[in-house]
Amino acid sequence: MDFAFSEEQEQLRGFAREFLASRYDDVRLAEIADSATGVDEDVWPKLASMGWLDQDLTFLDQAVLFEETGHRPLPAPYFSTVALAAPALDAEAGKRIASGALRATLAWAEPGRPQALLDPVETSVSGGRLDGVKTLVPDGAVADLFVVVAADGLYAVEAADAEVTPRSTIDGTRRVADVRFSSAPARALASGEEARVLLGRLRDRAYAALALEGVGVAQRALDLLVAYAREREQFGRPIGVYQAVSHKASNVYVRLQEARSLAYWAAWCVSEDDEMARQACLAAKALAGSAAVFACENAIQGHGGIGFTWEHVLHRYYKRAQWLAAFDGPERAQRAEVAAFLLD
Amino acid sequence: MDFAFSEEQEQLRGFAREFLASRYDDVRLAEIADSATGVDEDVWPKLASMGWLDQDLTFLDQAVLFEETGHRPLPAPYFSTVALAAPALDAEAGKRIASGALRATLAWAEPGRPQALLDPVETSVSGGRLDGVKTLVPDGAVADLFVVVAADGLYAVEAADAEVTPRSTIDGTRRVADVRFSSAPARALASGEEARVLLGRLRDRAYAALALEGVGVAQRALDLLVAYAREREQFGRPIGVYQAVSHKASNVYVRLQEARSLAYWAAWCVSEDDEMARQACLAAKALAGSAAVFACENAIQGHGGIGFTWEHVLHRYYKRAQWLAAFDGPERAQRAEVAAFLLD
Amino acid sequence: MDFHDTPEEAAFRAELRSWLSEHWAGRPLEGGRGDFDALRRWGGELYEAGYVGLTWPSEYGGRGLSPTYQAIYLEEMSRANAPGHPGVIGLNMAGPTIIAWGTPEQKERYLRPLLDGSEIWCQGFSEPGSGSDLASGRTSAVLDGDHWVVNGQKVWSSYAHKADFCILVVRTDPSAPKHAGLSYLIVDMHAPGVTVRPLVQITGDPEFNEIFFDDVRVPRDSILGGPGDGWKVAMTTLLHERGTLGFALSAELERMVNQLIKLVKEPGPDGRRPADDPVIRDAVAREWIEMQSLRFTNYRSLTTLLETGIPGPEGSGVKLAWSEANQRLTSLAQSVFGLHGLVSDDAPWNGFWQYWQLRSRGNTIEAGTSEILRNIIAERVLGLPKGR
Amino acid sequence: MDFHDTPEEAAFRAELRSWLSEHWAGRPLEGGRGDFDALRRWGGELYEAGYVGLTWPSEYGGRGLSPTYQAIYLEEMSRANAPGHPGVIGLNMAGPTIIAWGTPEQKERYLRPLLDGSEIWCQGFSEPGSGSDLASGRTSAVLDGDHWVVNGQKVWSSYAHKADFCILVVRTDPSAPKHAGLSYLIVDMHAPGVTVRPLVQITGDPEFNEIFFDDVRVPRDSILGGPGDGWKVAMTTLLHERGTLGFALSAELERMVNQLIKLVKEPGPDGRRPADDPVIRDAVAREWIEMQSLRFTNYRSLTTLLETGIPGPEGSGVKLAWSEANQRLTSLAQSVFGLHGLVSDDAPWNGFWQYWQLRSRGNTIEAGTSEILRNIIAERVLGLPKGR
Repeated sequence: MDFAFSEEQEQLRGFAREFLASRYDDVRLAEIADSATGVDEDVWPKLASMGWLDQDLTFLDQAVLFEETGHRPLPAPYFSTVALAAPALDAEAGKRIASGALRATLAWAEPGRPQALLDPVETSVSGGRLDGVKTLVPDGAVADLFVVVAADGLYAVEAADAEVTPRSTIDGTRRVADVRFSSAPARALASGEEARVLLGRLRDRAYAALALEGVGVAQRALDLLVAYAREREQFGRPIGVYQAVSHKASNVYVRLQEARSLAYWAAWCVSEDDEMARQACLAAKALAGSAAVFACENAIQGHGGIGFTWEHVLHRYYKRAQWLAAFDGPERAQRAEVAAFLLD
Repeated sequence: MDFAFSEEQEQLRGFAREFLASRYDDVRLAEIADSATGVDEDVWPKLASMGWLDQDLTFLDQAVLFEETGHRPLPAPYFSTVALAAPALDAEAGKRIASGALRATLAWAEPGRPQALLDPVETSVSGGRLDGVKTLVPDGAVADLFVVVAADGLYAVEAADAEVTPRSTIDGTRRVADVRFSSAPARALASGEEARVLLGRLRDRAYAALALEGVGVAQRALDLLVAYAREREQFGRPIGVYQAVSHKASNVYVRLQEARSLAYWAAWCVSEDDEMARQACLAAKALAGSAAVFACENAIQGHGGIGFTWEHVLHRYYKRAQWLAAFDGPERAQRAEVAAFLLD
Repeated sequence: MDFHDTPEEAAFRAELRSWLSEHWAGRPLEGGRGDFDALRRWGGELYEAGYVGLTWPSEYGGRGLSPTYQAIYLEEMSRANAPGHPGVIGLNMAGPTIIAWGTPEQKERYLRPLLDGSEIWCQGFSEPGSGSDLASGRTSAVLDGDHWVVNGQKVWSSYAHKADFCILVVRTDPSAPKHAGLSYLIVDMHAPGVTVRPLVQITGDPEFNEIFFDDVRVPRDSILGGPGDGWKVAMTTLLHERGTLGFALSAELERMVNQLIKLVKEPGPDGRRPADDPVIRDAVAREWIEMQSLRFTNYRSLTTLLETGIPGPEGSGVKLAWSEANQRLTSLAQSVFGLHGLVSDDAPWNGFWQYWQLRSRGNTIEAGTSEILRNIIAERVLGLPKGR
Repeated sequence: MDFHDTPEEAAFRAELRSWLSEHWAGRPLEGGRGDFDALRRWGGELYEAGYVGLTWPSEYGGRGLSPTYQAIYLEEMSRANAPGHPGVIGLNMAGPTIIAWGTPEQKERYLRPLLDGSEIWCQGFSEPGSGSDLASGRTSAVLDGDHWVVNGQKVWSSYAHKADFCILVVRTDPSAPKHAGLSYLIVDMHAPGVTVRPLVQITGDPEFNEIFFDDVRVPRDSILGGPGDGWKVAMTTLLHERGTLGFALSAELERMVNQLIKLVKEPGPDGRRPADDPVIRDAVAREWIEMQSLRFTNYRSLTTLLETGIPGPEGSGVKLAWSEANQRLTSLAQSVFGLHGLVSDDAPWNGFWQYWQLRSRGNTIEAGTSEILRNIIAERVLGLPKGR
């Protein structure tokens, strides 16, 4: 039983935290979130050169990066490429990703149909050509390649062969796109049962990654709350002396630690392909999503009016927290699946 | 729009409060709750002589008494006789009730079947003889007469013609009984659609009465919490100065007021046979049940260890609160019915 | 106890309902980012029809009706999904304070244009350093001949960018104890030295503002009460703000519950009908019950007001409970379609709910934070010892 | 990061599991009202089998294993639904304090009988007037020749009615500042002048006690640390109480979650299967997730303990979160069958859940109220300023 990251992983964490903090202070982050694309176009080659996109990173190495890119959001399709798309791609594509030449994402949801990753889809392929309409594709407007879920398997389609309509979400640094494929040349990645298993693994991985991001988000919100409660005075004393404030911070701390424990468990299960991976990832996604939302809401409340302004960075985290919590269905959807494991 | 009780009703309230407080201080109440029957045998004639059992009391008059018998529990089958049974009985029986000669209750639930008041039952009547097994009959061991729900209507059966097995509940002053009827002589009270409507009205009335009791319970719990928070000192100051305590009291106050508002609305709807009666009673029962539980739990917590002792009166209220909340199914059962009104 | 409308109340309700169906029905739903000029015209229409200042004395342009009529007005407006008069600060804060403290000249000058929407008011109470601690404000006014010279900064002032006048709490005697050194001025927002800077909220809307006062000269008689009365006058304002708030809030919650019901009964962007999910049904029922409980709590408070002239204490929790209910409700609505609910341009299920979900986070901060309101209930209603 | 047992840990786990299946399986479930003598014998069996004092140094009768083994022990005990050793105060509070502060003679005298269950301990920390404010205790001890003469009253002492010894915090120097005047004695519960009065809880169980000390003579050397060290020694005790608590709590919660799952999967007294209700399914899943989160939080805290010798701060919230989870869970279980759930003699669904639902209300009070624990996290973990 060892619940610690390795020394190398902790070094990676320290480096990532420093890199992200220096590159994206709160002002810069706001600028990017409010920009036309919501993406820092220049950072991708740097990620490649730092090795963040390497194929030989384990999921636990990546876990450190997911947590840190929640603590200080990285405005780039890192989650989409690394968590959603890469595991479905071949080694050749992996090399292109590692070199910074390829950004990819996953297209699964379809308009007017249940949106969850494991729900059936209509998109079909015939004669190597793919037809279908996808929605809610994360980072869809900046991806070079789509991993597309079709009725009979997974396919790779070049972005150049698709019609992409960017859609903004409340989180400016994590937008989505509608994508239309009309007889798009498609390369088969997996089919039948293999595709089903792969998709399940993709989802587990995505859930774990989002849970880790959520932990980073909640940690930053707590950091901001605690700092403010120490310095802001009301009625002649720092507001942190009032239990109405300090107990909020304690509650956030407890939820954050719970979320972190589940997120690390989920990450380990994914990396080990453990038999509890599915339940761990469902649990982590459900709890970390709500913990991140809870942390941000308490931090906003603790800040009073100033925490409710566009100028303050808190709402950026709050919106990211909502994004994480909403992905692939809200908390109660994950709980319904957990219940099926326990009760059926 | 007038949301006040009449002057006469407020006088009745004042009188009831005084009567109950002087007759049942916390020590006496505990003695009765822990006694063999959980009932004060001597009080029933007094209730009759005070006019509490009169047929001409309106439901709003009774509402005052239900609230006060929650604030200071009355260990007698008042709720069973007045709310559950009397409305199904004829004027003759009403006279006997008013004179103190008749205590009655309602027998509906059956073992191994859904327990709610409007669920179908198996008990049947043939040739004026009733056969069936009932459970969860409130005050069943001290009633002289049962109003029995059978498959084709409502019947009156004398207790002498039934086999009654007392069962204790966690609330010592509100016990239940199992009742077996074997060819018991039964007098028809209502049948078919008339019985269905009557049963619905009985349930509405019972819900409103329990909601009112819940309001009384919550009020007493709050009273105890506030008094304790004023006098008990920790770290050199009364604990009421700490927001961890004072905000608990505020939260209880808010929930209590919400519950009281719904309980009064429900009472008025019952008394007016208003078209919103069903929804109002469902809402009041759901909210007041949980508000009473919430108030007691917060009061226990605010008292610390002493609130967790058998000696302190709080647990009597807590157990009553649980009884009210559990009657005819928990809060979520009432919400499910409300949802059907709103969404179907 | 009688919840039926009296014949007069019923007539008023019917009249208003029919007026609304004629004048309002069919207009598009406002997502909270309405066109202010349109709102102002709408306020004028309401005034012309006799629906503004219902409870004000007729000598000041009101109709002298009991607060019950105001409650009926708010309920019917909400059920018709109609927006309110935009002069809320004037109607709920400045107006009642002027009626209570103003000179005959001030009443003559200010009340009528406030009712018909031709003059808009804002308030200047909070300061960047003061937050919930109103009496610690530092914006100063110094007498210079016939004028007060005002310097300082206020925040969280809604409508300031549209306002013609501001009710402003200033420190006029720095040597007096905290509360005693305050006065209460009426300031012309068009005067030289007044600068308004919008404060953009997390919704993206510049709903509130900062106001900067830089040597602003205010006529000496533009004061409510006397110098040093500022705290007392401000308490009148806040009492009225909170006093009339309850019905507006439960009416607003009723509107939101109705929107929620509409939302969950229709198939959404993922083809599902949320009302088929028992967990969502349970949550919707909870909010409907909560809304009714607040509505009837307002009625109870109103009954006490009608009987005694003072609103019942039970109303003091309404804002607290409403704010949390509105937060739960809007979060529920936003969550029913998962990520679809966060796509910004995916109307109708998004623009409306995204805006109100984010906006709701301000509900527990504005007009008395929930922490302060819990203190107030504990100390003033329950009589617990003061924590500070 | 590696959650697999090491081969040694796996062997220990397998051995314990097989031992339990042989020695425990098949006995009836304890409803919390067990037969104490049976429990005591069970404690002796556990000791003989080598499962008591796993982490204690071998020189004191322990096995000198890492805390991981204690965690495995607690998990397996819980999964087998087996009750723990009854000497919990001795094992978790008195023992570690004696190891840290005791003289060689004290260690020799007290530790072994504490492990094998032959001597039971209780603690005397709280007093009627002191509650969460431990340092305000007034029970006194005055030196009289070779004895301390103890007078006063303690409350909330579990096992006092069964105990042979008491770890007792007393005031030995009334003139010293609050914390500095305390000392820490070992008191023979069979000594003249010691009276134990059971305090019946809301469950009906006399689980805790009051202890009265009336001129009780305690040998002068029955002290841990020196006179005036009482506060420091007591902090050691509480550190150990809380340090080892986490795994016991999450293991207990796992047991309760498993009972809950069992409950809802079977048809109840009303013929329904609660697991068919999606609202109940949602709630059950929530508690399972909560339980796992606490379990793994303990593992994280343990990892830090193994690496640094000090438990990680993340463990400080476990008791807080556990207590509330246990309250939610037991209330849910009790509510699934409505009024059936409140009938006292309607086993199996009632006795167990009624007891534990009521018992759970003490969880947020005992061993540090939730209010105090939130203060501690705010001040010691988050570094917020002290509120008092």
